[in-house]
Amino acid sequence: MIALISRRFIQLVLLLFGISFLVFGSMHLAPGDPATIIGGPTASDSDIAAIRDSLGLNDPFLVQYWDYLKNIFQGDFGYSYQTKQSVAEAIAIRFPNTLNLAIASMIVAVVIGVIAGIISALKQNSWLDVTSTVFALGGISIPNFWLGTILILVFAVNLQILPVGGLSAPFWTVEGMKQLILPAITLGTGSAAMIARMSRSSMLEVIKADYIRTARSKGVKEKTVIWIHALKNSMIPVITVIGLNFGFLLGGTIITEQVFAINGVGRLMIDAIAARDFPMVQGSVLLVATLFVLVNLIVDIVYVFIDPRISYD
Amino acid sequence: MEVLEKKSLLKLDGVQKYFPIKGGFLKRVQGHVKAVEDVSLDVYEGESIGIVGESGCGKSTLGRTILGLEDITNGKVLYKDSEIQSLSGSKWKELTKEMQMIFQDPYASLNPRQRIGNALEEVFVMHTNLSSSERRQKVYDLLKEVGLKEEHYDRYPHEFSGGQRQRIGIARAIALNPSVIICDEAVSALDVSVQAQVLKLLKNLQEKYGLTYLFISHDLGVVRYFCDRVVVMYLGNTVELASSRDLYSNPLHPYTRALLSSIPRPKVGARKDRIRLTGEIPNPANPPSGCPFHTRCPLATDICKQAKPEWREIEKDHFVACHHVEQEVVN
Amino acid sequence: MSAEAVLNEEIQPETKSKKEKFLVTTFKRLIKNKLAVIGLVIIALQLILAIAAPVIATHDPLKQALADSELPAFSEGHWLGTDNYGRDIWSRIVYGARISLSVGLLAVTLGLLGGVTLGLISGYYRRLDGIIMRLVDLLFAFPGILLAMLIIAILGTSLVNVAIAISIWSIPSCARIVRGSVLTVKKQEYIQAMRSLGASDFRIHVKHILPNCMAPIIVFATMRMATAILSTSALSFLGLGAQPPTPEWGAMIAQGQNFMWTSPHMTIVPGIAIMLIVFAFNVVGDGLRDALDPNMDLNQ
Amino acid sequence: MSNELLYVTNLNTAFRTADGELSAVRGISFSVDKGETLCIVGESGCGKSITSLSLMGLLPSNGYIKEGSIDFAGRNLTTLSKEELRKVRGKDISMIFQEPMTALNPVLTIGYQLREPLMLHKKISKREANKQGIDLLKQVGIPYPEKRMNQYSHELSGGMRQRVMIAIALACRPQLLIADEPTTALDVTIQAQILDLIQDLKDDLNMGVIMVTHDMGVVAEVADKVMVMYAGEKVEEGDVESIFNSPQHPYTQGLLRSVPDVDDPSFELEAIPGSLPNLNENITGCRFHPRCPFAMDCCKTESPKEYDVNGTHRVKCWLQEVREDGSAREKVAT
Amino acid sequence: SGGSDGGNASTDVPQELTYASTSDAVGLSPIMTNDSVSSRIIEQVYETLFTRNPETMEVEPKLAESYETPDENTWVIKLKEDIQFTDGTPFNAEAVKYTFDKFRDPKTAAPRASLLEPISEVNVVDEYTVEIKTEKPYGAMLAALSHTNASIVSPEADKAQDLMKEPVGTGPFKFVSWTQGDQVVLEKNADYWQGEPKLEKVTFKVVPEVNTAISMLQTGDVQFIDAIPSEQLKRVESLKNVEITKNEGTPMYYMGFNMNREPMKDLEFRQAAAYALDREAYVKKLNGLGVQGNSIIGPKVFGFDESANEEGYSHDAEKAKEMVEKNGYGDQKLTILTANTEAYMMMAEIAQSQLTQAGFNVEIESMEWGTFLDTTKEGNFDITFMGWSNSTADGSELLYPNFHSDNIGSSNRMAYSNPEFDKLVEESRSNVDQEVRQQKLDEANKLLVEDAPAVIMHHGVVTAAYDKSVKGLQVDPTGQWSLYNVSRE
Ligand SMILES: Nc1ncnc2c1ncn2[C@@H]1O[C@H](COP(=O)(O)OP(=O)(O)OP(=O)(O)O)[C@@H](O)[C@H]1O
Ligand SMILES: Nc1ncnc2c1ncn2[C@@H]1O[C@H](COP(=O)(O)OP(=O)(O)OP(=O)(O)O)[C@@H](O)[C@H]1O
Ligand SMILES: [Mg+2]
Ligand SMILES: [Mg+2]
Repeated sequence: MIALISRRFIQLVLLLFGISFLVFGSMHLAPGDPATIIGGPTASDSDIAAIRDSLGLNDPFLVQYWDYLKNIFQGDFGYSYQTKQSVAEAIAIRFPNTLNLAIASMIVAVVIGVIAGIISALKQNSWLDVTSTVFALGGISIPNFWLGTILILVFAVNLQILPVGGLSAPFWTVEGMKQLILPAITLGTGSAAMIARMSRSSMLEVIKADYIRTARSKGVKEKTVIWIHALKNSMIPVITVIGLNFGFLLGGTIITEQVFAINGVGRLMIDAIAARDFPMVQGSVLLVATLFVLVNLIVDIVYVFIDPRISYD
Repeated sequence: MEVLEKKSLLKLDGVQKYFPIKGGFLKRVQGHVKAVEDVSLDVYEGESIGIVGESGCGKSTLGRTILGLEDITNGKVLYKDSEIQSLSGSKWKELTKEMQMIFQDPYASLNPRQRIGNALEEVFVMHTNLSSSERRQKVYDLLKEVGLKEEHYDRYPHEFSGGQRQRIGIARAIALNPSVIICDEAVSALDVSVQAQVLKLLKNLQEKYGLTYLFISHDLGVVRYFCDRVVVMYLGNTVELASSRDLYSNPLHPYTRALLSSIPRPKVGARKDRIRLTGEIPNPANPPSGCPFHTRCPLATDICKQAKPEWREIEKDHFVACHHVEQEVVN
Repeated sequence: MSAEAVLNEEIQPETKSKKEKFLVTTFKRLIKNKLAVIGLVIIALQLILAIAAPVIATHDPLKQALADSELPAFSEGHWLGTDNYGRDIWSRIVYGARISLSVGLLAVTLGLLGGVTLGLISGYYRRLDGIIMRLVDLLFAFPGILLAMLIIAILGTSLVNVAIAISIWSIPSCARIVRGSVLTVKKQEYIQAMRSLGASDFRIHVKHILPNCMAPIIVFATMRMATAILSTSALSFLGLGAQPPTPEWGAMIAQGQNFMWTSPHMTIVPGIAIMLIVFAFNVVGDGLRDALDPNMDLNQ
Repeated sequence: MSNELLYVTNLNTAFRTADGELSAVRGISFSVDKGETLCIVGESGCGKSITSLSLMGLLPSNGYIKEGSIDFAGRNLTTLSKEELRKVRGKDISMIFQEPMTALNPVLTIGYQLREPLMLHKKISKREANKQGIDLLKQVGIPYPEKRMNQYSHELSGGMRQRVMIAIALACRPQLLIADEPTTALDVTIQAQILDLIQDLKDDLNMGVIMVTHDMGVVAEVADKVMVMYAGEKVEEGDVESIFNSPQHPYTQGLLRSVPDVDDPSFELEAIPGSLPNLNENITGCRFHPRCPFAMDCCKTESPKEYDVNGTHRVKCWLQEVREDGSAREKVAT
Repeated sequence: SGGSDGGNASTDVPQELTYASTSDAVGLSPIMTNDSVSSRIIEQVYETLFTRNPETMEVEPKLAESYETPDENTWVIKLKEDIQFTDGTPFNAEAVKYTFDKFRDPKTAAPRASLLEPISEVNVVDEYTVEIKTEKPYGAMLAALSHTNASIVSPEADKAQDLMKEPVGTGPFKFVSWTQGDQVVLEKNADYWQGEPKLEKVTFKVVPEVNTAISMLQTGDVQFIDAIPSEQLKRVESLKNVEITKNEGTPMYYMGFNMNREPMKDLEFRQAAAYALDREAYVKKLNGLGVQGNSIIGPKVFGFDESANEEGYSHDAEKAKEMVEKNGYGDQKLTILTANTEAYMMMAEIAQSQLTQAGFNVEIESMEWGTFLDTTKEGNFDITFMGWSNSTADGSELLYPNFHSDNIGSSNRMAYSNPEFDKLVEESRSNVDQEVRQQKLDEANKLLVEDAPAVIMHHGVVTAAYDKSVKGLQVDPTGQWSLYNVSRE
């Protein structure tokens, strides 16, 4: 296990190199020039030239990349082309919000998803199953924008029991929780849908197994049969999906952040890409990549605890 | 059935297989189960060699290790003078054509989503160029040979009884006429009549093709009937090896004796007094020093606790690892 | 020569009949599932819509009528209403089915091909696992829009490229889901048994591991349809793929979002279309999963 | 109060399959008394396991009891609700399954699976259950049970798994134990130990045992009564001496002849020719007749009646009739 | 004065105001930014030398006291005395020179550097007098100096800190805090030279989604939003607690032709396209948030003359069809390149449909903003849509960058080149006599309308929606507003 973890960290470093290079390269390859965007349509040629120069964009590509790497080794993730803010600081401001939101919506997703999935599986093809299927599909086919706006309309505007948006209070306060509820539901439904469908299907895979019969032969309550004997065996794909979704959420979710005016990483990244704000894009991509590797590491470790037959060495 | 020219087909040289024990929060390796400690053995072409021993003494692990399904910890397995563990790709495929295994757990060794007809046919798909109708015919023949029917072709493994599944495993192993078959409890789930039928089949194949069997079994009656030689294992070690005639009439190792005395006889009231093994059952993760059997041996003395007995040829072709054999023989 | 030919002739019907038999029994099992039948019917209907669009549509889907814009559903002449440019929504839905269905299917198929392959390899070969999974992490972390922009820059804008872009987004998820299942399945005894029978790795993967990982793959693929159709709109907004005024469901929803307050039907109608198709694929997927699961008793 | 524990009448179990309905068990009746061991023997695939599973109410999803009643301690198990049946299982009736690898949960520790019935039915604490679990493992002869409690089934040898299954089944000291080939993977010393253990429990608790086995040695050692099954039907039943000493049905006779003899090195195996018919095969008359060396015309057309050999020994074979009047011997086919 | 009347009534309402914008400010330095959100905040914190009266559209002095132009290339500006920046630095000629020099320094790379580009030198004459020299006469000087980007910054503060993060100006409000991506908080400048403002605290909140901002306006989380999209207008109008202002504004939106490509080079093509466009129908779709007209220079922009609307080519479907048929314009497939923002997409969709009806063969190609800027700059388009906010409200500042041949390859995306027109624009820029400038601009405007390298889609209407408790808010035609006179009741 320790070997696994240390191996992962080495891989992570390599990955970060690789991805920073790729992102750097593709930002240069993609159309659009940061200077033109900063200058806007009003800017004259000389304005833009001056901006380009001040951003160091006239250096050859590899020189720029090398400079970037050098700075990173000194712990300096650069400064935004546009706002001149420190990238590290900009991310530090937003990441806690994203993390809050990701955790809250994952809780929503896992609780709803797993329960709905299991009920579906147990009552396969019953009206309960069909209902939960329809809800799950609704969850994945309704765009977050729509759902979020409707939720705001109902709970914030009409009933006035929850705030419209923002995420200013820490999540452990009542205010913070109130602020999180709607966005968490909005975001959670998609994941919940996937988790529900996944749980249902893997539950159906294992429920016919011989060891389930053994459990029943012991007189174990049906609930225990499901929640312990079957669930653990069916968890691998579900855990994978949970990990995946959590990873995605940690990377920031543009639409929900926008609808609920949450100051998160997703918006930061999208704005940065729109503005061709290379250092900012780089910074956020590196963050997201690191998070992904960490989440996947955790998922891989969880696998071992779920299924003792799995080993990585 | 004297073997005139003994040609060693399969040679086990100090085979050892340890499994790591993981535990604790980080699942760190905390020790090793010494499933197979030290097994050296020559298997001659065309013979059936029985492997018997206490449950958990490493028989299946030995079988799987021979076939390369487990990484070997130490030692070598030579098949026709080439080391199995280092085979790769096409060589490996060649080998599997010649060496097959019947798994102890037939249910687990069948793909639950494959009809058994397809499972059997697949063997021919992989190793022969038979046309599909020929293959199908072969499968029907195989099914018949192990006492199943053509109608079973389209069924899935879960639709069979335990014994039927075991026969599917046997059919799959003999499909290609291999030279060596490792039978791990191959007939344990069969009723005596079908068992007799299957054993006869195996014997016939042996006579026809000079097959070699490694026959792991707990049924000492079957072993006696089926095998030319028998190895007795205890806690990952071989403790006695002899021709079945010798072994059954003149068991030397105290464990072998205990074993033979415990065979239930199929006669009502025929129950003999058996040798009851008392004392501590040793832990394969931490085997006792000296003779592995000393904790339960009725003859154990101090020397047994200290020195591991040598593997000695006491009589011709009768090997045993025990400090007290001579003394016994003399008595 | 002739003998061979005869032989071949004999073989072919056999093989065919075997495959056919498998398909037929699977299909028979499938249509025992009422929901799956409903799903099949929905898919068939949508396909008919897509193919016969010119016949079924009541209006030119591109024809604007600014004066008649934002008519609600069940208006005269426009039973599903009109959009903000006065275009007939029913006709747009009908024509939109073509693009949305084909992009959705193509994207999911491509994504599955990539994802399943990577997942299988990575799950089975310990040595490649690290590399492939980090590659997958890289794909995950790589911003989607940037990718789309690159695709436009390098490959240009076409519907196939939309499908490619979307499929690249599905590859990492798919790969991880498959890998997770492979990790469990490969430790099963029957996989070892296949190895001992001399099965090639390819055979083990495709015939033995894959069928036993099918359940999560089916779920993933059928759910992904929704995401794929919805994300088409984001891409056409970037200039990749179907451009306005071409009707396409995802874009219709995106456009309607600005009119949620005044003309909610502009989003609800295409939303329902997507939901129906995703529902259909899901229940058919469920049915297929059951039909492929020999352990499943369909008669009870 | 009667001594009767289990009374099965006319049990019919069938499967739904692609080829239609298949009858696996056809009208079997038998009984088990307290403190009695019934051994079921019969050809592989003849329906022994399905009979056992029917008793437990744990048939595969496509199997169902078509007919018959199962009276256990005064209750008809076939009419109990799921919840009531659950309460009986594990506590009053428990079962050792035939294939221990697939019957044990691969992702739960041995300890968990063993503690579970103890905590559930005996309402004891986890720690206590752990202690008793270790004791149980010791009783079934597993070395270092403390360690094994934390292991998973794939880390055990075949015989160990089987012993774990046995320990689980015995955990709650059931009134009725159904053991489906419980000792196939065990070496004889441990087998003897296990059989002794079951014998002791039987004596202590007056437990009834149904044991499915192929090992005639085991039958001879433990059985009070033996039931011989063939192709889903009961063909012969009787006390153990009577069956071993004077088997009546040609199938039983064939079976006993096939047992390899350890004590006789020159022994040659003799198998019953032919094979078990398919479940859906429509055989008129006696289901054994195609393989029976003594088959007569009536065997082909009419199902044999059940004949009483002596008070406890019953057999279903037309030969009985022949024997009774002693005249038709010549009719015996070759 | 005005504020003190409301003083009594407003006791229970906190004098605080929250404004929502859809994006965050890029920064809070007038020198380093060029976006509207930043300028909204900068407008409250800093001040310019001159300002344009929102009603009369006349330029009036603000921090300046008066000015004179001794010669065409020299502007001598007298400054108001006794004004201090909020950090205590005195406002004087030094500060003005510092600001402008910094602004013009290529090393600074100010995004709006072109604004003061004609200036060659800034000299301190005395404590309160600066002299600005230009190479060529610069007619739009006062308009440029009233642009938010020409606000005067505190030199001390600029040296000590990053004005992008912590702005210091002379304005009615001073900076309190900025949470990036979330909000900027200002408080009143109690020492403001015109007397302290009524609002105690102002928050500029980022609410990226207009729908959400409107919901917040409805619930009272936000009191003020502006630039309402036309699709949302109905909803805002339905809110009971909300007041809406709509004023004709300076922004203009046009369809531009690539003058380097066939057949757009062809005047007849452009005429046909203009005839094909039913701009009346289009403007109606804007729900009153647009003004129709043919004049390129809008009614609120210096240089506009009503008569220009009479020129040009109004909707005439028949004529368009005829011309298309005659010239075979439908044979060639052309693309309408558009940025993927709502407003432009709408223009593109409607225009595409109308052009198609007239027989043109046009397709839409949408692009993300950054790519769009690049692509149009490189001239890779046939027809496109663009807009100009005219924040100086001066016609020269519209015609020169967008249509003058000097700017081909940058802001003159259509590559329009007409020497006669160039000359008129140059004259309008280089003349300091406003009468003459008006004259020249009108001529240039009409010429442009005739030549139709661009067809006006609509002139903007600036909007604001605010809670009924908000009083005294006035929105400039440029879309700017000052909160100085605003109070809550
Ligand atoms: N799920 C099923 N569907 C259809 N047929 C089945 C199913 N399970 C078992 N069978 C059939 O039922 C018959 C009886 O099976 P059962 O398991 O009771 O045999 P058994 O007597 O226990 O045999 P063995 O000694 O080999 O275990 C067999 O012929 C088997 O093929
Ligand atoms: N994967 C594994 N991990 C850890 N320990 C294992 C593993 N496989 C086997 N063992 C241990 O190795 C020892 C030998 O097991 P093996 O299966 O070879 O026994 P066996 O002789 O075949 O017994 P049986 O007759 O009961 O089948 C046992 O102690 C078992 O617990
Ligand atoms: Mg074994
Ligand atoms: Mg059985």
